[in-house]
Amino acid sequence: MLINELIEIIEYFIVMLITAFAFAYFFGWLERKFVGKFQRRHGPTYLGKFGLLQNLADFFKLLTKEQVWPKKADKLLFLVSVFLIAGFTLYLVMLLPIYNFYIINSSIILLLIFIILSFLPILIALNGYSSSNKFAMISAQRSILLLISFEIPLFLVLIAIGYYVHSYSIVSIVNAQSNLWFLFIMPIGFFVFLMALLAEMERTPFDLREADSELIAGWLTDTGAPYYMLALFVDYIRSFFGAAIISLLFLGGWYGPFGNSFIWLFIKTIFVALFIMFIRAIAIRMRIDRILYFGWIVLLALSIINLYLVYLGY
Amino acid sequence: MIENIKKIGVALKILTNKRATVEYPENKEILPDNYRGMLRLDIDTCISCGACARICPNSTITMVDRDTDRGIKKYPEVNLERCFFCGLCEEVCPPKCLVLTKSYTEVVSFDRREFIKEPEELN
Amino acid sequence: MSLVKINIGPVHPSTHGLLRLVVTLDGDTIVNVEPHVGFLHRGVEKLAENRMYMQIPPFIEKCDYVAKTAMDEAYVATVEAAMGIEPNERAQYERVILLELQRIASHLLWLGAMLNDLGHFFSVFMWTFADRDKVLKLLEEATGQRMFYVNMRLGGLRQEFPKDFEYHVLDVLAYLEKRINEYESFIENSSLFKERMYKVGVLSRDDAINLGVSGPVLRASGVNFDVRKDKPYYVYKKLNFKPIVLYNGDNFSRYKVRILEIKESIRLIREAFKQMPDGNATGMPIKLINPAPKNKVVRVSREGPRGEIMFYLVADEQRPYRLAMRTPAFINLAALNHIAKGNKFANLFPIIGSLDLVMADVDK
Amino acid sequence: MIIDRKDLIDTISSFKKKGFSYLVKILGIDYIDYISVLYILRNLDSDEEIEIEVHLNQNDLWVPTIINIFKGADWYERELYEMFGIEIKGRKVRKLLLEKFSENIYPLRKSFKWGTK
Repeated sequence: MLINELIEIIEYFIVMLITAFAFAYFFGWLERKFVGKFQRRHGPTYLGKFGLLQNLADFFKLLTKEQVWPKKADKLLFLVSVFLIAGFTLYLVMLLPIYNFYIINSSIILLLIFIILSFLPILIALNGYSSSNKFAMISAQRSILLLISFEIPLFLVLIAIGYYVHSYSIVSIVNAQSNLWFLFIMPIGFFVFLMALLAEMERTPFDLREADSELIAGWLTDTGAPYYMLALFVDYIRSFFGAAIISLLFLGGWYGPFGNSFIWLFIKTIFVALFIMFIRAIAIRMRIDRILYFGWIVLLALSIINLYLVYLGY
Repeated sequence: MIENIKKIGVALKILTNKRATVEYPENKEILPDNYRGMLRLDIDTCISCGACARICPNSTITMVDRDTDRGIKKYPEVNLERCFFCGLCEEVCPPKCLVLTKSYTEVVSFDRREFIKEPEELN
Repeated sequence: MSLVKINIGPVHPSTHGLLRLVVTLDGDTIVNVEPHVGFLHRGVEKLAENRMYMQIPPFIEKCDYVAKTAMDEAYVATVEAAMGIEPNERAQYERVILLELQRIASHLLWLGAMLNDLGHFFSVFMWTFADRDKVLKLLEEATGQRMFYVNMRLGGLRQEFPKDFEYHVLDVLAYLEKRINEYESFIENSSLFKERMYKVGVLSRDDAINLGVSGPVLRASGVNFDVRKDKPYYVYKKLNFKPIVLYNGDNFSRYKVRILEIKESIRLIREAFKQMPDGNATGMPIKLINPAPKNKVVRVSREGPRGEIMFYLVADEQRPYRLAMRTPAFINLAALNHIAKGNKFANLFPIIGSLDLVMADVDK
Repeated sequence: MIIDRKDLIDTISSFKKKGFSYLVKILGIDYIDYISVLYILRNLDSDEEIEIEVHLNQNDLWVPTIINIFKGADWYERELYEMFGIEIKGRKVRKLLLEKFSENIYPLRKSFKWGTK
């Protein structure tokens, strides 16, 4: 009995791994092409049919580069934090259910996900701190600031969802959305959740950690090429995870007009990813003190109002 | 917040513009006819007066002597590494035999000596 | 809090060219910004003492590789003043057209780079570059070279405008006018942009005068000074040119002055094409021996896109004895420390962007 | 107008009171037997310009600073010091472009020879 459960877990593990990697790869490619089209240029067209192999070429190019350790860098802390970040992100992706294909369906799965998700910025800060580069230091401080100012509204929205569905298991949340998506039930909650996740995934207008026009590459300034590739890949996987969570919690996961199957989940995830890229092509980076104001006052107030509305049986 | 929505509206409209970049190796831009590109020397009409060598701001043209049937004559030799195609030599040349053509044949090579174009090569 | 000294090195994504800033930070607020320059110093003033008059324009143009025609025209006007040559009516109109086209191209490049500093991930940068490319094609058509034109001759231009140059210019201008309105509504309709631009990097009126900044930076602080109006040259009086002046001297008004200047330039070019008489605008071709200069000391100042360009020429027989240049970005960068003091660290880059620095201008 | 360097400061401040509130340029010219330093001021309202010239003989080259009259003079004076070696009395002046390994190299002086073609 234990063995077939184990097999089922491994089977799920492989399927989710492939979807995560495939999505991260295409997310990178689609972002270059979409933002390219938006900026009236072609995007990669040289390798592969529509530049599809461009990411692969970058992948190998970065792998072949030499890893240089800065003198003052704390090597052990850096290695530990890089692989922890990668491990946690992949672990998060594993917890996502797809239609009737999931590992755990306990009633507190959502809390587990977001507790881990709130642990990542601390790891990123450690990573930045360990490379002892001035820009990485500032980026580490900002990562903690981002964490503090966006966690509370995020969790308040989760409490609102949990209260509405009386359970935190994603499957039951999605089932509750069979007739009406949570997007329409709590639009304010959706806005707060989207903003908080944008900050979590380091997307403009909140990409303070990797603000390329100020801090060169933020916490990645001194990382060598292979680890930079790993960090970039993990970044794309986190974007996939963010898009998937948004489509699961607010856009009624696998419920669609005709039959409800996991294809609907992917369509919604891709649509949310396109929306994130669109914001990245338009918006300007907010200043750190404006983000604190936005996080602490605007989002916090909105999430409390949202919670209150849900409590009133809106 | 209203202005941000208006901004997204404008952004969507901009999305419909056609691409402005050209895939260079396949199709190239069309150049105007008075484009100042590679130099071209018409050896026979050159009276080797050296005006181009003296006018060149970067002194990239040096007079090199070649033996022709009428004895040794000096001809201009251009060092394309230093030339920035300002066209002063073209204007000052009395018989108008040194001309800047429209072809910007990619002046690329792995060997710096190939940049120094002999008078015969300037065609 | 201990002061942190950050070295924003010569190669940094948002410095415009080779500029090294040593910023001392107290937490997140800037205490002192000390620019280190000299990476693009080619000693043009010493070089000029060793070249004949008409050999110098290619070097002068490289002193401001964004507004090439402005520098080239200012230098040739100085030599003309020294030799007592006056360009004919049509040549004056054609020079004004080329100058205003160059101003539009320079402001478009600034707009893209400025938005890029705000963290715009190259969107507006690509658009303005595509539009600037259209203007560069026009200049390429008129002068024959894409970047460094060397197009001014004593008393006129190198060659007459090609046949239907006017129609090409007019429909590019129509296209640009539509795009500028599009950009304006796209950029200004965002609360993020207003947050980062309003009341940031404020330069008061008498500070601006005391620091000696010039151009859009000066006019954004309420000083009504523009060489094209105060010391009118060529046909700017006939085109009834009115300078654009805004009054609160922060980042946003520096941005707005340049956007309005693009529109003003478009109007000027259309007006110039209407009033342009017929005739031949080609100047004196290049010769090894130029006419001897009449008056020894000449000082000519022009209005470049970045500010006032001034040439001080002590003329010798065939070579300038001393050529002194006042390039606008040199002083605008000197004012950076005064403007950026007390701001947040994240504000430093929009302020640098709003000053429209070109490093070759600074280092001469 | 040519004045002596001793009363440079009060002429400039008197002109500033008269309305010449904009410093256009400070430049130096090496006339072999003396170096002349020019201060160009401009009156923004009436658009007049005035050139104040100071002659310094070659062996004692120093000029009083006008940094407290015109803040904009800071970089001009540093450039003057670097290019001509003219001491700026009254403030600590550092070279603008090349600080190290360029002692007593003053490029804009006529005595500075370089590889002339």
